[in-house]
Amino acid sequence: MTRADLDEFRERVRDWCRAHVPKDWRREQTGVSDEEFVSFQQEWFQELRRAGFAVPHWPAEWGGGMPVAEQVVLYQELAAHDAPRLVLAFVAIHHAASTLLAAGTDAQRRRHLPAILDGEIWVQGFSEPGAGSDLAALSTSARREGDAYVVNGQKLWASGAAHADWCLLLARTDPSAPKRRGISYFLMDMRTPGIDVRAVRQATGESHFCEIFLDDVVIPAEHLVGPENEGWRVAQRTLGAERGMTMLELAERLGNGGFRWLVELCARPGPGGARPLDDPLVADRLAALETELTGLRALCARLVADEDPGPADASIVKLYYSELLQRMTDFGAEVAGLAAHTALRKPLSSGWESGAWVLDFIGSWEWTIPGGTSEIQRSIIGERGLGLPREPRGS
Amino acid sequence: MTRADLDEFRERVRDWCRAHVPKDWRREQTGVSDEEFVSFQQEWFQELRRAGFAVPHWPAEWGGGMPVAEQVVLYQELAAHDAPRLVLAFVAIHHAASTLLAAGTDAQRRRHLPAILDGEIWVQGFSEPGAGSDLAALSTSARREGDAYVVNGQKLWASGAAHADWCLLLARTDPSAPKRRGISYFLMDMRTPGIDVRAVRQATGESHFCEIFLDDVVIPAEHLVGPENEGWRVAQRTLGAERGMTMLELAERLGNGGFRWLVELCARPGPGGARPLDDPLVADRLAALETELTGLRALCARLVADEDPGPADASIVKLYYSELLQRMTDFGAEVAGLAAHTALRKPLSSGWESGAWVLDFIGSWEWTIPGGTSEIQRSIIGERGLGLPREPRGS
Amino acid sequence: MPAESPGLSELHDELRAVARDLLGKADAEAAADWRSIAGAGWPGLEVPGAFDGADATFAEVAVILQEMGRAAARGPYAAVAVLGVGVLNLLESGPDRDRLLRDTAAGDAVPVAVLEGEAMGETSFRIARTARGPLLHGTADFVLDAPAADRLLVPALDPDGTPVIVGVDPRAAGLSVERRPVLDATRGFGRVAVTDVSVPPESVWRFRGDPQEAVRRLRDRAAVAMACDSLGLSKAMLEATVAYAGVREQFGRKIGSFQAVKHACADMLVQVSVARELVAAAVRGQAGDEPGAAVAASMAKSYACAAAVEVAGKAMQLHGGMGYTWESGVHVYLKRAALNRSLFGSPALHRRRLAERYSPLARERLDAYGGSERSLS
Amino acid sequence: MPAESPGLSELHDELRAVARDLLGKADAEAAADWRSIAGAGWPGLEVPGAFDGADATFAEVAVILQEMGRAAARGPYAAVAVLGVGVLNLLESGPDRDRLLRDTAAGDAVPVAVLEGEAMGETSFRIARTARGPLLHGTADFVLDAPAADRLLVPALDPDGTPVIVGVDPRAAGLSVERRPVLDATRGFGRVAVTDVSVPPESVWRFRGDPQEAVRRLRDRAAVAMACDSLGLSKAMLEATVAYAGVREQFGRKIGSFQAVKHACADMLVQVSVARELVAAAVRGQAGDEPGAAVAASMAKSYACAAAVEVAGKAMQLHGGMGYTWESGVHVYLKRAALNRSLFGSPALHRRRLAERYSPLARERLDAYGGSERSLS
Repeated sequence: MTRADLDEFRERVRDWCRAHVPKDWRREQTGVSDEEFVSFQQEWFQELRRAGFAVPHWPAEWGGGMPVAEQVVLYQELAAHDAPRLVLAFVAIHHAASTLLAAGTDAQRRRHLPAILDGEIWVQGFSEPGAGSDLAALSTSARREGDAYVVNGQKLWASGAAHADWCLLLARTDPSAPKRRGISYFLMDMRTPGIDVRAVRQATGESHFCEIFLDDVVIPAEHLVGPENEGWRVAQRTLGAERGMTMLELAERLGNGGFRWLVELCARPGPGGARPLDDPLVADRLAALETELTGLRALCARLVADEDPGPADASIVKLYYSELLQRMTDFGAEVAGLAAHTALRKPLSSGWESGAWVLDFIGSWEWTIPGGTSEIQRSIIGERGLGLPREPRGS
Repeated sequence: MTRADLDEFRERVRDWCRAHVPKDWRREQTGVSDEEFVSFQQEWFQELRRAGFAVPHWPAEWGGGMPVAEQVVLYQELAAHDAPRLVLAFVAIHHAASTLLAAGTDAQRRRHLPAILDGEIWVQGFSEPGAGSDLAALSTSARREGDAYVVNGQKLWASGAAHADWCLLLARTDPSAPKRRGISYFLMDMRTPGIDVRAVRQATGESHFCEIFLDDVVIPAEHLVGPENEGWRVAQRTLGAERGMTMLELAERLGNGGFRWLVELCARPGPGGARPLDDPLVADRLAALETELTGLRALCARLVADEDPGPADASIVKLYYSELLQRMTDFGAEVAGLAAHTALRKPLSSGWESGAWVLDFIGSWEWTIPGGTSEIQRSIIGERGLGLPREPRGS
Repeated sequence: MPAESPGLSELHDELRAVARDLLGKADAEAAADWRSIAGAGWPGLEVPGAFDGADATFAEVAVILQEMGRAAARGPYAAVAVLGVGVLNLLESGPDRDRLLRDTAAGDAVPVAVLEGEAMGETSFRIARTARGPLLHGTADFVLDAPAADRLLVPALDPDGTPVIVGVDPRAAGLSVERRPVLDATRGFGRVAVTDVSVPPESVWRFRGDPQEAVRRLRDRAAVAMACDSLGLSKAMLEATVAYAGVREQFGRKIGSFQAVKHACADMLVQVSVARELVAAAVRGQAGDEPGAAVAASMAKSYACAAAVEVAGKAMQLHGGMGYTWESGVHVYLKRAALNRSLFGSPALHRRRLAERYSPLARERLDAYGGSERSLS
Repeated sequence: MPAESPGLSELHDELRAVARDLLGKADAEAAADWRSIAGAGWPGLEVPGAFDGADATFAEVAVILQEMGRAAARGPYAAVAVLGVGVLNLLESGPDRDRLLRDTAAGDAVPVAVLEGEAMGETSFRIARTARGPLLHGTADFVLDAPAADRLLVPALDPDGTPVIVGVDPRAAGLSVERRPVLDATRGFGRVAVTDVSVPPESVWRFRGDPQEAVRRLRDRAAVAMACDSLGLSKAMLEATVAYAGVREQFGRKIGSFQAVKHACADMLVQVSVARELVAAAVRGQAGDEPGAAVAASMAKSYACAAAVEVAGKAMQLHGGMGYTWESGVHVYLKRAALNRSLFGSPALHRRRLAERYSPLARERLDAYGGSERSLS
């Protein structure tokens, strides 16, 4: 791909964004009902799909096939034009798809990939009350009975479970095997009897996370992904799908639109009448943040371009993004002052930096805790990235 | 003691300082020989002794007996008047004295305490190449032979050993006992045959730390402190003596004289002609540092006033002082710029903030590493101060 | 020296115990009943004995404020005891003012000072002489607990430009108190807008001393109150985190045995310890009206309120997923800490105040090198 | 996109390997012999082929600079290749300038640009018309490697106020180069003082393009060179620390198995990774003379040079007592890192440059909300 080709593609995406990004969606999506949110997300997904922008990272035969360099441009421009994020489809187009493509059967792929394009919503059922950072300690059980498995247990932190059609489920099929060896990976139809979904209210006041209670839920054996008891290895791919291009998209949003929100905030007169921007302390922090954001975006660009990334590169990006997001939203909250505390709701479908700075700051722990806490990431970086010795095991 | 008494005492110390603190000692003590440094220190010690200010923390019968509140005032005023520090006598008047007072025999006390007042210099022989943070892993051996012990091994980080008359020595008397149970505590005459002292050059270019090689060194049994194999417990007191009033003295120097050096630096025009102080970023950092220094001084004042301090209070003070010293000297180095790099030597007998900011910055690791690294202090604070569980042992 | 006299220390322990008990009983979703608070004597702590108050000092109020922070308590206590009573004590004696002090101590009045929560400049309220008599107008935003007040104490400039306090009924015609809901649901704010409210002479109260100085001292009180609250909430968060880390297991170990957790807790304790000393000094400054009171207030406000955000944030992190739930309540503390940080002067603003002292001092130091005995603090 | 073309990447790997070999052989107490450095072709990398140079770009120089930082190497390479050759390449062609370029590539000349190490303002050198003909005067402090130069390239204003370069022999009458010893013993600095040095017309060289712009670009090159050096030394410190933590045992365990050590190393790797990306972008900016070059230079300089001090400091801490010895050599890196941070613009100064861009952009953003497509970077 030549530079000229890419420039042309960029122009095409810009034109598309100008024509298709809904006007005023931030205002309109603040304080809406769940139903309105879901329908807005579904419409936007179909809009992107018609342009070929919904699943650019999928293989061509399933509706994707966009070169990596073009995907980068696409996400840069979507961020620059402050397009809504695909929040609801996220697990489906990334985690579910990558699992199916890497470890699913042909039948599973044919059943689900087109359905996802049509709007099938997925949820991830991994974490449990006793298995957070130590995910392999999960205890939800799946007992084989004839052609099916009977599942019992409880899942936590299942984002969007209330709207989900299907669930990526990890459950223990061999209780006697070592922790990581007895786990299997299932596709679970959320309409199966025995599933009870309860919303958990989060620190931000939102409730997109849910608990899933599983009481003798029957999953046909054909919904097993990969071999029985090999679920941990399959899950490693699913967890990996959170990185790479999705991190690039988030970094572009934080560094492009998000940083511009911040500069805009600083250019508005504060309660005393002075613009924060004219305060050298604020200007210095902005410059430091812009520098770090530029570093983050470049790290993401390298991660997606690199054919053979280092074993901890994804952890470096995840750790750095989450802590930079936290520092940046904290700074936004400080600069915005008391006014920021009156933003009681943030616009749905926005990025992690919505401009409701205090809420964004609190929401930033949704990045430093789940998906491997920052502490876990540092251990991964030290051990896999630098080859430092593991801790002696306590158990 | 009434407020008025204390105020009167303060006036007395001030008058004394005005009359006795040597003029221009900083300039004159920069780049001097070892001999000049030792003689300057001895003279200053005797000057303080004549005023009753050399060992105010000792019991009255040995020449001290100053109330704690007066000691606080004394160190505040010595710091405010930028008096030279008692660098050379430090181990003698603090570690050696507190060990002898707490665990020594009458004979040992009578032999050494007056001698210390007359200028006997002591060194601490605890650390070893294989026993730094893990001090209890020391391997220097002391074998009983008749009325004496024969010592073999190697000590590290013995500050001032080149000038020392006596050494506080930890050596292993029972190699078969658990780590902390087989250690004994000795007073070792540095003129004994078999002792070889070699200076180790430090990061700052100075060489006040030494290695001590011990080759069949004979220590009479009467120089054992406390029971055989109980040396670890005796040492805990000696280590403890580094805290309390000595930390208060250092905090007063850092927060009073040291901070004024820093403000003075910032009030001088820099290479571009502008005063750093007029830069709001510099002013903000100064205010933050002054705030932290005020907190540190108050923590130290509480530590010495508290009759029953918390089990980690000394560690909190040590950790906070060392890291604040490091941050403050780092900032000094940044503000002073290239000119600070041309200060190749710092004035001897000064505090840890001598005004040679780059050297002071590098020297600050002498606080974050020895006497329990910052990492060790955090573990102590977590375990003893907060009651958090210990790590599983690796060995 | 930070030590308190033993008698005082015991009194404070007792106050603290009562407060912890009373605030612990309150419903987390509602403020403790104002009757019980008044019954405990808290609003009247600084009210002179002549008006049935306790003749105590800010040091005792500070004990309650810390406990309010620790409990993330609701209700207008800080606005009344720190600002309301604070203003009244600075005024010349007079029948209305004296009666209001007495009613406040008894729990029968809830007077709140109309202090802008953020902008630290001059009051915007003015008394204008008009044909209809003297009229008050002006606005103030983010006035702490204005919606809960039954009397508003409005700092205003009288027609001669002298700062005075105007006692106004919140239901007066021309006055509106608009609620300003914030993320921290434990706090109440209002925007007070006054348009041509008539000001009878007996409602205009004059300061005893220098009015400018009085207003400055009021702002210092407000700042120290926030520092007390932030210190209390930091302590609560540290304790909760240590307790959680001592029971929660992952990877076959208590998470508190991991250095990543243990050392983070140690850093929290260091921050809390430093904040404790700075707040203690600031409280002494207020209680004794000492010369360094303003400096101590700015140090305590900037340090303790910034540290509380970090401590509460660390608490959320170390509680893991549990800390991010609404149910755990950690968010309540984080929001309150973030609010305290912005209220009554940001850390940067208070540091700017501190830094204003360096320039002349530095010159003095340069002029008389080596002889300076004055500590900066 | 950060990717390089494969051919270039291989060339860089080769350069790097040669550099590591050559610099590794050098005595730690002395600079690598200038003949071997010239023999490796490094001074002439950016010299045009017409003058026997390699016709390469700053990207290749940057590879050497990083390796110099990694080895904490001595000698005037940065001053010559970055500033000397950098200046010469910005000048109009002429017999003396062309000969000097050729001699530099061959290793026969060591030209150093007289750039003030700290103050980033205008040059203080002036050419005055006098009865004795044109005379040069002025001073510059902390001129990198001035004592090692056999030709000084002095940025000066000619009598018309136009910036020019004057080529001066350091032994000329009226010129002094006073050594400025610094704690970082691997570096050489001089204070260059010029009093009435006569300036023959053939020693006054003019810039090809806008002279102001040329001087600005020279300062950017200097800043990026420091960033490269700091990145290289950060990598060396991280590697040394990881190696040490993997063998040193305390409490019966390799210290690298403790989270306090492991997580600190992880943070170092994150900082090094971010610095690497920012430096790569800044080097591309210089090599391709791209429009965002100045911004990328300030980002790289401010981040990489501040990070290097933290990384080297952490290295000293994690090496424990060993790291504090002279013998371990960690101090060499810490001193070099601290020096790099102050040289050619502090982090704060470069951030101030970056921040100057926000004001107009913010206004544009406010005017045309939602439609902006320009990234700030």
